Amino acid sequence: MNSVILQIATRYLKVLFLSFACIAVIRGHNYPGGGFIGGLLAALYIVYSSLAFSVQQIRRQLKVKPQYYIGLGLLCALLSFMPSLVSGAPLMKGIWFTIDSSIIGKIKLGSPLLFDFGVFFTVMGVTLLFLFTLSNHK
Amino acid sequence: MNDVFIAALMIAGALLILIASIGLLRFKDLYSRIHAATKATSLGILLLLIGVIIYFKVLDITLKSILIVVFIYITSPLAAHSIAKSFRDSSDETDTEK
Amino acid sequence: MEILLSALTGLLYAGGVFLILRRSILKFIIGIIFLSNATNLLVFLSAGIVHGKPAFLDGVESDSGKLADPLPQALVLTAIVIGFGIVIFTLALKYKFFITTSTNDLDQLKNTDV
Amino acid sequence: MTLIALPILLPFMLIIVLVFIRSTFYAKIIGVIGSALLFLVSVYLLILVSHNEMLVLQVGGWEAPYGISLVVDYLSSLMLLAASFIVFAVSIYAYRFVKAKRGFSMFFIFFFALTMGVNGAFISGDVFNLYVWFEVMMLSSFVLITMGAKKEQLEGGIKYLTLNLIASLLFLAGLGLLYGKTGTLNMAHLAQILNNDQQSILMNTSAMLFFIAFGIKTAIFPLFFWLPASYHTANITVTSLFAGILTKVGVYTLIRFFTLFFVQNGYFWHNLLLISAGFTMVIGGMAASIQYDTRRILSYHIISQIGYMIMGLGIYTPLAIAGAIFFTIHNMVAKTNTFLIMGIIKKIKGTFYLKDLGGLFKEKPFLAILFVISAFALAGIPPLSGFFAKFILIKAGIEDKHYLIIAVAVLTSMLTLYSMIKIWNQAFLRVQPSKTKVDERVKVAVFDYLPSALLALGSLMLGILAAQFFDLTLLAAKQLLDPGIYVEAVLNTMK
Amino acid sequence: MILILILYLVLALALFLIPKKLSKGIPFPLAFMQLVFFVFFISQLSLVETEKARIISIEWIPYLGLNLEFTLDGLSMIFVLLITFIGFLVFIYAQVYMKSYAGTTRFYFYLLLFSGSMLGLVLSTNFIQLFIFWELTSVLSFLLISFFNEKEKARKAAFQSLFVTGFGGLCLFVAVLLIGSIVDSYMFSDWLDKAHVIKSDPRYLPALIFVLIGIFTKSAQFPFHFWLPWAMQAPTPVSAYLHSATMVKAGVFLLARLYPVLGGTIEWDYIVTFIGALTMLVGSYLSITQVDFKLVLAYTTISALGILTMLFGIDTKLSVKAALVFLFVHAFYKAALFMLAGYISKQTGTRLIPKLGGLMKFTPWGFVIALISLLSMAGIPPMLGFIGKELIYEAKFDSPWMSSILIFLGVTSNVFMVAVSFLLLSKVFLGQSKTSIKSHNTKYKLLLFSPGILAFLSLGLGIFPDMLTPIIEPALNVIHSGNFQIKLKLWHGFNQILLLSMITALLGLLLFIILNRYKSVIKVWNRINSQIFSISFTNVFFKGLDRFISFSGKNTRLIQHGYNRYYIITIILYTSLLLILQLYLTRGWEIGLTFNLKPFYISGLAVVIAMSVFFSVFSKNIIFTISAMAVTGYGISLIYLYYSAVDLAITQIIVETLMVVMFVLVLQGLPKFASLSSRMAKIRDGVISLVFGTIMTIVTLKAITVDFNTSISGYFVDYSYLKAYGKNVVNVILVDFRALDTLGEITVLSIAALGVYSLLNKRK
Amino acid sequence: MRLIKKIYLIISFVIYYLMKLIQANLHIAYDILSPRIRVNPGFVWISLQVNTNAGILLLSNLLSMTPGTLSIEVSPDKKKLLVHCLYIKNELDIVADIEGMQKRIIELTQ
Amino acid sequence: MDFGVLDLSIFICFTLMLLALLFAFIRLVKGPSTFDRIAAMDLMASITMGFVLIYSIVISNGIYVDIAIVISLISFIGTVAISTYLKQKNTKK
Ligand code: NA
Ligand code: NA
Repeated sequence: MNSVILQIATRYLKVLFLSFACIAVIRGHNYPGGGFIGGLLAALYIVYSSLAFSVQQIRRQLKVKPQYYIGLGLLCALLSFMPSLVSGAPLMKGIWFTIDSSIIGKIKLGSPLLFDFGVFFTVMGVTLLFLFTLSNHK
Repeated sequence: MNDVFIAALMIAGALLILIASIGLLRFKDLYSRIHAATKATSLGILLLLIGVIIYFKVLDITLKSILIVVFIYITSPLAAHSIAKSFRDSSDETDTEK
Repeated sequence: MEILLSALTGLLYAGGVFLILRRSILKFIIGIIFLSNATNLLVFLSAGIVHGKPAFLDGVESDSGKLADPLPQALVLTAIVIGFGIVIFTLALKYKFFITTSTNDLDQLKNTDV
Repeated sequence: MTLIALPILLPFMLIIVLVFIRSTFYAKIIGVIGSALLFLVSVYLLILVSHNEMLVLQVGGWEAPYGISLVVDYLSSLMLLAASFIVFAVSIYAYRFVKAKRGFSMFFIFFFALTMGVNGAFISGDVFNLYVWFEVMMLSSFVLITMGAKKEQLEGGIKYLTLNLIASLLFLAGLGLLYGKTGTLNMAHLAQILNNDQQSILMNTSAMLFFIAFGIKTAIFPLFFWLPASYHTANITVTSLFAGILTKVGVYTLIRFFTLFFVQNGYFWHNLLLISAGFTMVIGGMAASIQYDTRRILSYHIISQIGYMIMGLGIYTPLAIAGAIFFTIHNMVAKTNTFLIMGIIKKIKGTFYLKDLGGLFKEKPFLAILFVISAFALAGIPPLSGFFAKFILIKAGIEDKHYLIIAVAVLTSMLTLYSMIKIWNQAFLRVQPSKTKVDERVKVAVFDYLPSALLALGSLMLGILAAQFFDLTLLAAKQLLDPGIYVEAVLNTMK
Repeated sequence: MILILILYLVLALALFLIPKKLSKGIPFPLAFMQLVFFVFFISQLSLVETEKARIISIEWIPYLGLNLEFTLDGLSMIFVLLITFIGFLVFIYAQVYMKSYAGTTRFYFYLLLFSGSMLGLVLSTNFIQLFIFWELTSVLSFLLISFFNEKEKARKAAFQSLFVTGFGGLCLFVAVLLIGSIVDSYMFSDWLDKAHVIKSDPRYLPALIFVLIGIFTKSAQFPFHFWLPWAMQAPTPVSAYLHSATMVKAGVFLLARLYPVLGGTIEWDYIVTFIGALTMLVGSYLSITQVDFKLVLAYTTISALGILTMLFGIDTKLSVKAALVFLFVHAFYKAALFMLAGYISKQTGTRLIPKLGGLMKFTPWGFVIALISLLSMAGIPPMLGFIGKELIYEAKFDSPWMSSILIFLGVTSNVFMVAVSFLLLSKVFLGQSKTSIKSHNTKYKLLLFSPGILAFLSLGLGIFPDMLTPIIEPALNVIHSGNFQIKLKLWHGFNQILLLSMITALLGLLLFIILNRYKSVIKVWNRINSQIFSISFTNVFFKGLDRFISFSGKNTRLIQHGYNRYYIITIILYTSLLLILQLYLTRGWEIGLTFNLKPFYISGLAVVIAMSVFFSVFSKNIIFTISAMAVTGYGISLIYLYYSAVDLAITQIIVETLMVVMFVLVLQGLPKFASLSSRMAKIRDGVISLVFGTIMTIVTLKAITVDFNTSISGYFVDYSYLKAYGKNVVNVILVDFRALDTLGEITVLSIAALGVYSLLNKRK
Repeated sequence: MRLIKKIYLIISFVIYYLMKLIQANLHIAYDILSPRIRVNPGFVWISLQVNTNAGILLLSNLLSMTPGTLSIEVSPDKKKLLVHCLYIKNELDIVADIEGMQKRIIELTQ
Repeated sequence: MDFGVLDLSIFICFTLMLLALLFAFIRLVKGPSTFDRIAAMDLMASITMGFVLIYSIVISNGIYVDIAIVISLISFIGTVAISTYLKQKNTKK
């Protein structure tokens, strides 16, 4: 778009989008959200910035190739099965453990959360790859 | 009493949104339409959100509502701006199909 | 309400079918999106509809009878995301087709048969 | 029992590894080794099944109707075995092919995604999960079929995609209705509910939607258009893979659905299947007879032969279903091989067109032998595997007094014979037409023959060990015709 | 026995291991092997006489009734002896004959496999097993006919023979399965036990017809005879072996084998006799005007096969006896003549009779062989052929019906045979020599060995016919189950049969003289022939095939026309049709619902969505269409929201937005909407889509109103927090209860993205 | 101390802005609903005194959200802002109005 | 909450919102320029948000506010995207 206003706004939207995306993933198990929504939100931020600047510019700024996000996401999903395999439970059984720290309070962490992060990264990577390749052609 | 207050807020909000859409419909040129659509709507949503905050009276939702206000006041003008700018930049040869 | 929603689903199907029968590339894809929306709606509706009771639990206690069926929601969510991927791929494919052949007319596609 | 998930998880792991690997060389190595592992896994699964009757994994440890069940019975494991055998052979073939073209560096990712989808479809015991695997399979096949992005590939790809997309939408709709009717997605649970159910509109409508969706995937009449429009446009490696596997997944699901839970109202369904089968055979065979592009001949034959498989299901006796399974697996192996051979021929002669081919018998006698084995197997010439397949089916049909369809089947097999002889006479026997320019520099290495030889050996073994193999298919058929076994195994394993 | 069969296979495969240098010497050991087998079987002859049969059974696929069973009884013995003995001679012959060609290893491989298959065929008493061998012989015949694969004619001939015999094979197969379904077994013994059951079953007639089609194609009976003359494209040893002595007799063998099971009915008698007689006549008639030596032989073979068939149709002990004797008669003289034809064409470079003549001077031995064999063919004493003919006449006299017609036809046919024999003799061996033998090659001398032996047998057995009785008697006993004693004599005394023979010979001689003297006669005859038989069967066959293919072509173009839209229309219409059928069958239109619009805002929303669908469909502006699509998506998300699907609604909104963005990205490279369809097309499509939409409406309505009793969802709600520690049940389903779905889903997405990348990525 | 001042500034700004917002909204609402629409649109270039990004964004967005004004473009050197005004009867009034807002924003962001 | 002020007001609210939606839709259909359509689409997104907020009060469930967040966060991206496209398309000419 080549608009200064839009470009300036990216900086502030970044904080909002990414933090909200993370919140969506982490809270997703209990409240609306989850890996998909989080991943899509995160990707939408990049979509927006590439509209404000240009896709090429954003592509250059992004250090990691979108393919690797996809790989990372799939890997996370795969790794989330490992606890169940190691502990001899049926495959993909959610394994949970509780972190009991005095500062934050009780937090339940489990392999499904890792899985959700896998979804997050995959979805993000996928959307980015869509974005970059669909606008690559000119 | 509380209910009446909430009701008033909500009707006001909805009314503003309706007015915005009437503006969008009635105004003669694009800029004016954008003016109408953006502003009144945002205020309308703001009023609705105040109604929501008062209705639920929960911190969680209050925070969320404030977050929405912040979002709207960042994104809504950006949208309006981008339409207007795009229109202006291409107005030498305005896109008038049909 | 059920009749109206069914009719809406049917309309989405009809619109989708009409669009995928067009020769223009983009109309075709929009047709697919409509069909996909229609199907999602069909899946969603056929499980029975409950309004205003989203499947979020407050705590340990559960009241399964009152909440909306979460399973079709999950299914449709999955279907939406899959549909998204497929639509974008279709878009890319048709786009590639356009830049390779520089025609928008799907009827030009009749050389590979017979 | 985690092992059951390996046919899905192994390709998944391979995909992850391949995403991170940039070197085509390593990708190829991983591709071949991975496929070999997959093959070993499916062999092992078959052994396990022959000991335990049925293997069940409740994914995530969630009890049967609630979570997703992965089920491996005889049918599944046979299909898995055949598919992974083909995948293995094609991966070796692709080993050469990926080197040849640099644009195909991601080939193995999609290759394994396809495998993952196919395997998932074979072992899934859950209707929606099956849908997901179908989508995995479909999308990766979209990518594979358009790889290279030549004009005709895009054209074929678009038709392929369009019609398959409609299929998957109908699948989803049918699934929605099924859930709306029964409140469950687990196949065993569905069987339990629907087999006690008097026929209801919703069930029948949903069955109809599934029939059409799978019908499109399976390429039955009049839903097959996508196949002849696209198969011959893709790279021959891809076509071989598709020819062997894709439509057969459709056959698998038809068999699964119409033996496990859509068993009410059998008269209607079986007749519908038989009518479809008849038309599919004849039209496919007729269309094949006019073609001069070898790939098209073979593509139409896929359709024609799908008819036989569907016929087996339509006759619906243990023998007929065993025959359908036998036929399917025989066809997977032989059909893939004929395509691979056409690929080798293309490499040697630079063309797929019969009019420009010739002299191969003299030049490449070994190739000729490989072709004869597969082609004669397809034509049903004894004592090759195709003969037994047809024998079982026709026997079943005659015993159940389906004379009309048997007449059609028999006459159609003449068409198959005609086409195979046509290829044989023109490409192999006659003298190379002088106008064809053959690139003398092209060297065909022994390695190129390896996958084809492997498949030919498979074809031969199916013929030689027909008795043993038939026993397996019969076991599969008996298992299928007694849904109680399946229900029992899936719903009770946790107790 | 099985060992022998396996030996054939192993040896055949082993042929390829023999180094190139030695490959020329292959046939002698093989011929010797055949001889050994012949002797072995001869030694079994006494066993066959005493024990009736020697059976070996092996279980193979019992469920399918497919157990291997090899039986050496009187009937199979005859054929076994023929196969091994003529095989022995053919291999010796081929040693010399094939020397100059390339690919002889392949040739012997086929030939050896053929011998084995043929043996397997005649030894099989399981009919599926028999069919397997039957088809193998067809295939090997195909491979042998197309041995000179670079000649188009050879390929065409091979194809034709395989197509015709393959068709027959399938008919036979169906017949076997039909009978099998009657008696629930494919074993000969079971069929024999239940012969009366089979004959009284309604499936008998179709089974019989199919069996006979199989037999008639294999044994080149009218109207399937046309492949045989074409098959002469094969190397001469093949013609001698397959197409005169053995393979074509497989049909006759099967006729004999099945006679006790299927024979003896009116249907059998009439069909078999009639077709046989017709073939006999047609074959001999057509043979007269042929100019190619081998073709003359081919047509006379057809005639002989017709005789054999007819004899099994006449259905008396005498006729069967005659048939069995004639089997030998024909095998001996015909194989000899074929080999001789090969010898002559080797020596002279031609097989065309008009180009030959006066060969007697060059090959006196050849002449002697030809004389004996042709006399045998003409049925002149003291050749074995005479005995055969006598027996045939006797059988015809003895025929319970139509005997006079049969005799008339038989005499006519034999007159032709006699004339042909004399014609061959005079034109090839007597008179002026037209082509000098290019180089009187002594290396071909050996080619006369095999025909010589056969000619010697024709003569010797004619004089001492009783030597054949130990072979024929058991066979007759198998076919006509019983215990018969037969006597074969050269001299029967003066009776009507001898009279008939003499009339035949005289008429034949007369015909020969006319044809020889007046060249114009044969020309006229040829013209008449070409008028009457202008439709050559081969032409009909290939024309028919072409016709069929062009029909298929039209058909295919009609179905697979290339227009994607019409494919979609077909699929949608088919779906609609089936769904309507389904709704009709289950009275699906009855819906017990009243129309209401509560709550009004969702109704209003639905109306807006409907309108946006409408405009999206009919708009000509891309952006408008896309916005309307987005509005539709947003609207649907509100419906999800209203019906409690929060995560779903969010996802729908985000995806819709992303979709818009992606569209826009691509849009930059795409043209404007073009209005491409005609008005009519739009109306048609509109109707189709409305029909489909209506059906889906009804279906959806049904789905909403039908309620299941219990859903598995209750479990998720109950245990989502207790076991999976999550309050958002939908999310818990996605990442825990049904995580496998999600796994597949992210795979789909990844593949889509990587696919788009590989499709559009420029760097290639 | 500065914090308190900042909070004070923010609150006073919010109140100031809300007042303007409501006032302007009522104005436009009246305009929309009145039978004859009396608008007199036009463009005004404003010179920017705020020089922080945050300030520019805040200004332009707040201007956009206040009825009557809509920021169209910031010059690439971030010195000037193009505003579209619905009621351009008195250009100087509008410019002065915006100047006032700019001052408050500068106070706020420094 | 028994039938009272709130119920009535909600009825009124929804009526107003529906009318707004309808008007926006008319603008979407009428155009005339593509920019008008985008403006209408943008407004419709806001109306959707309004719907959600009112509905959250109707069923007194705070979870629905989350949806409003998402809409407020992303709905403008579509608008920006189309505007960008139009601008590029028109400047290209
Ligand atoms: Na806005
Ligand atoms: Na329902």
